[in-house]
Amino acid sequence: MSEPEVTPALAREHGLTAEEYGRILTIMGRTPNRTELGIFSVMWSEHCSYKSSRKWLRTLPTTAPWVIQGPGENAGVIDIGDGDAAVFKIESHNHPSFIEPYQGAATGVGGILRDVFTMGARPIANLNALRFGDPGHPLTRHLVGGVVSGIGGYGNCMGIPTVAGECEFHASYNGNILVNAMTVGIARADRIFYARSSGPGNPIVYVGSKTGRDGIHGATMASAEFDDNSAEKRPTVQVGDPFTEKLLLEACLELMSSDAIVAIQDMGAAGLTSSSVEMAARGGLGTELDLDRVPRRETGMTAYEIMLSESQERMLLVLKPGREDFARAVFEKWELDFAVIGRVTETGNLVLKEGGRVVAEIPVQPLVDQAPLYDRPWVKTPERAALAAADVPAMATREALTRLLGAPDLASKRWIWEQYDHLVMGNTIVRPGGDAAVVRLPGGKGKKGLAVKTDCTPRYCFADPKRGGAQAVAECWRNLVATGSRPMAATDNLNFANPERPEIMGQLVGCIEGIAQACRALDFPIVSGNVSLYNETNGKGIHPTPVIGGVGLLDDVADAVSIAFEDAGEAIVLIGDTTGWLGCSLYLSALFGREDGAPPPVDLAAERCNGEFVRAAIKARHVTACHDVSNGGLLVALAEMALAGRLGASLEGPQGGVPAHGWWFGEDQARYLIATRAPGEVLALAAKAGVPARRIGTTTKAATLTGGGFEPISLAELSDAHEGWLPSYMARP
Amino acid sequence: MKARIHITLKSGVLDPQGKAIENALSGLGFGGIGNVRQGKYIELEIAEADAARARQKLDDMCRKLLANTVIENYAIEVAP
Amino acid sequence: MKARIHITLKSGVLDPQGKAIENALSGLGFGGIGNVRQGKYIELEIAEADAARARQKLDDMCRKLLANTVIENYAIEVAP
Amino acid sequence: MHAVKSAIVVFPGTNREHDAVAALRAAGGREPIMVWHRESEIPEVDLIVVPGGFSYGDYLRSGAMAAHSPIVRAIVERAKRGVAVIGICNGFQVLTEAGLLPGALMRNAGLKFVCRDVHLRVENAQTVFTAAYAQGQVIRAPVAHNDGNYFADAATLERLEGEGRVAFRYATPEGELSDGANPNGSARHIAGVFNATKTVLGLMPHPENASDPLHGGTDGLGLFQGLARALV
Ligand SMILES: Nc1ncnc2c1ncn2[C@@H]1O[C@H](COP(=O)(O)OP(=O)(O)O)[C@@H](O)[C@H]1O
Ligand SMILES: [Mg+2]
Repeated sequence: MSEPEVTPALAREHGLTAEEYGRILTIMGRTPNRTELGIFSVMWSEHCSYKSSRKWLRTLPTTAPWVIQGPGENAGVIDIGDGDAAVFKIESHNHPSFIEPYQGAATGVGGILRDVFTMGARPIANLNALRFGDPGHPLTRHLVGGVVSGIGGYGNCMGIPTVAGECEFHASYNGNILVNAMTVGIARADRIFYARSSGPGNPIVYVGSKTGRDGIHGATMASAEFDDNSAEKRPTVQVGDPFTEKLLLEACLELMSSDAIVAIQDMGAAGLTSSSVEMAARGGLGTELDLDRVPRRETGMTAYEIMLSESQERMLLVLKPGREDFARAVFEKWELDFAVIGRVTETGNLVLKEGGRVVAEIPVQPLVDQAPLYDRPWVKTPERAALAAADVPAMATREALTRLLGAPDLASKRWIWEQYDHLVMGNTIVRPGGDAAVVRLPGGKGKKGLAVKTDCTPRYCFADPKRGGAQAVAECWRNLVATGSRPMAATDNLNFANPERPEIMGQLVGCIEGIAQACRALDFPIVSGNVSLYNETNGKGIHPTPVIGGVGLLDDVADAVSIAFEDAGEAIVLIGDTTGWLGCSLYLSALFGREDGAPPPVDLAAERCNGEFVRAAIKARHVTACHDVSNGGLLVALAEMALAGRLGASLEGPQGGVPAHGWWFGEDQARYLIATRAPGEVLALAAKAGVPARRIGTTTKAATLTGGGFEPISLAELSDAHEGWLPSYMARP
Repeated sequence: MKARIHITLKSGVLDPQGKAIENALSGLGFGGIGNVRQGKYIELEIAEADAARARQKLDDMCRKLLANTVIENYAIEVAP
Repeated sequence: MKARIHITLKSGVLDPQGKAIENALSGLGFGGIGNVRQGKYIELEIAEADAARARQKLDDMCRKLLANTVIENYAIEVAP
Repeated sequence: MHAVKSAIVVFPGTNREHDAVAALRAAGGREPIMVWHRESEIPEVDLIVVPGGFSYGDYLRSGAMAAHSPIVRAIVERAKRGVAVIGICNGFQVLTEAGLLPGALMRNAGLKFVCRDVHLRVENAQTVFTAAYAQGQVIRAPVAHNDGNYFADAATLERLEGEGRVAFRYATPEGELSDGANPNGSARHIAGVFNATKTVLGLMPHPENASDPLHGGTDGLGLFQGLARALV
């Protein structure tokens, strides 16, 4: 078969710059053939090499005594005591989901699940962070419907509960939606599997689905900007097969309970290429693959296609010698393909053979280590002036609250999570709809559980990347605390526009700086993550969206609290300082269409201090319900607690001279609302700890919000606004 | 006029359903079955007397809603 | 030999998918569409030279697995 | 003391088998025996559970492929001998596809997967499955399915009603039947049905996910406790 000749032009078509191609020529000492060029291009794509972000990612705090594995493996691993480990990561599937929402989102879930179970963990919770365009944009409804059913379709079939996430709308995502999926799994701390090859001569084994011509060049597509011709890139979308993935999960975990595996890695973006190269590179070894033995579902596939295929539901394993038959029996039991396709070598080269002939040979270390690393120029986002409350129009409290609760960003996302099986496995203790979700560890042994949530406020990040980055971490951390858990570690999904524009690069740098600062201050290391750049169409970029996915630990899930008011006659206590910060608030954007002003400052010392106080109060069983105060401010949080518990509240008016709209809707950080039967004790403890706390009202049987200096508001009316928006939006043709 | 629309996965696109059906059939003892592909079949009535115009409209409907041309092909038949 | 199988809901069995398509089409401004029904379409190859025998086998496959005759009808075409 | 012996059948793609184990444990039964679909024999037990999930991915039709596996032939045999069989969610779909229970489970009327708590009215408390409940009692348990829209022709529905074979109906918390309380469009709000001898039950809701105080309710546990008591 005649292969096209490799030229600088072909290299350019593969997304390689002239400089990068020059470097390839130096490494190879000759002109590469097309297969070799393809391998370089995917390994050096933004998606696989992190060439624009690597320099900055290194500044993130990634260690702590409880961190077993930080970034660099398939997923991060933390020690959660008693020999248990939590394994988790977040990943984006933005571009494919825009092109084919159902399959794009579904395969995104499949990919992140494999990242987690490849480390020996059984997945116990899925999360999803979604960002869509303006609800009025002609594509939005179709994208929401497809993405949500795709996420559900995959996770539900796998039998992993999807328990938390977020979903927001903004015109900046009109041409570039964000679909970030996170999986959390559980393993034994001494049974973690890594993607580090060892033992020259050891067999390399392919398991899972057969290889087809799926998604060839998917990894480079994920690193390319959209233009009006992107329709032509369409066939690169893959179809997911969750049933096969379920079998793969069970088969891998079964084999992992033996001692047969040396190393294992899923075939994700860049498929067989990245999995074989990365395993070899981590072990400082070489790999020889016989492509004739790769199971395939189409005929006539070239080496290039086999190496670059992104067919889903596949894994690459290095086995201990002599354990092939044992492993084969496990995979055959689960009716999956199993093939020994090569062996680990000492040469340090990736050698591909076809028909006994070498068709590609690349030195592994330079392929990985000499991947380009860019220090892209960046400019700092100009600082905005703070907005005085007096410069923000006031609206009657009742009208403002009703409209906010029915605004797309704050409206209930029940329509979404009811399409997700959030109960399978029988361990969902705090369901979606509040702050973090809480899942108990499986096996019915202990009482331990994990709190999980993703968060980001792109509005803030756009206004002030550093503050926004810190706020995303703080809000995620706070959501974990609000259930009573101890925040342990996080994963991050950095979604940005084109990094070759200095102002976008400035957003990336700023957000990472803020994230790093907050993670340090809160002892909340980043143990895994993903970067998605070029989320830009015809020069229009998304708001910077660094999504933080957090995991917290509960020693006893029976201690967990939800946001729902439990009983009438309980005191409602506000923790944290309220200045009435309306700059960049949802009040401003949802009600007045304005996104001006500086976002609220993030005082990390106060975050930590207030959060530790709240967690201790929950642990001491003083707290019957707890909710962090974020988007929409105090009255929105309070209304959500009332709606969840079907109880009303009688409220005090604004305090400390703060104007009403600032008091009720301002977005000062580091705040929580708690309900308690022991207000005296709570307030005394807060005073002792130096934590600002004041009683702002009492829960009531009557289903209204009264007092507070505003017209009484019935919960029924609020509920209609809150629950009604998304279903009626989606029901429109 | 009556119309029939067949929507099938493009060749080369993975068809997990077809594959599963093939396995199940062989499990039931039906031998010699291969290349099973599952698609969708839609019947409808369209108030349009002119076959060419009906076909045109149906084509539009397929591209806009019924098929996802990223991964699917469609075929239209009209029967007066 | 190639075979095509159409599996459709029995008349009298409500077809919410068909209804949804009908509504969506009219929402998109396609007028005059009615009686939309959605079914399944299966293509396969069967190693059987005799058309009658192939049809017999396919009929068996439909009754045993491919269709649920409580709610569905099926139709078989074979093309040599 | 004799405790109920149960077997839980696991197909490729089954995913709620451990939820069923937990409920049977909580109900005081013996540790259930897990039976892999490839086995053609089922151990001698008092109760066979076909749990929820997506057997064979639910490709083609929910439950269709599992219904034709050899193990289901063994289940049918056992059911004919009077052994109690319960099919939950996908298990219900399997049992209808296998002909052990009448009717079919079609795509939800809303065309979406639905996972939420529902209320169920106990329509016949005179069976081994429902003995722990009172006639007309309303219990709360979640559903989680794509295809739970129960269909049977008019004659079959009449027969089921006449023979007391409707086990549960979707209802409001007060026990009223309303379309709003029916999560999937099921005919006559039917959530579960018995076979003619009332030794086989199929139901779409998940009592096993309402069997632990930490689930937010234990209304489903009664079903397993009732079985544990009735079958020893
Ligand atoms: N896409 C989604 N998938 C699952 N749950 C979601 C999704 N979007 C929102 N939720 C749930 O809705 C609730 C409110 O979400 P959000 O407004 O992001 O909370 P917060 O303001 O506390 O960050 C949370 O329980 C969240 O997990
Ligand atoms: Mg929150």
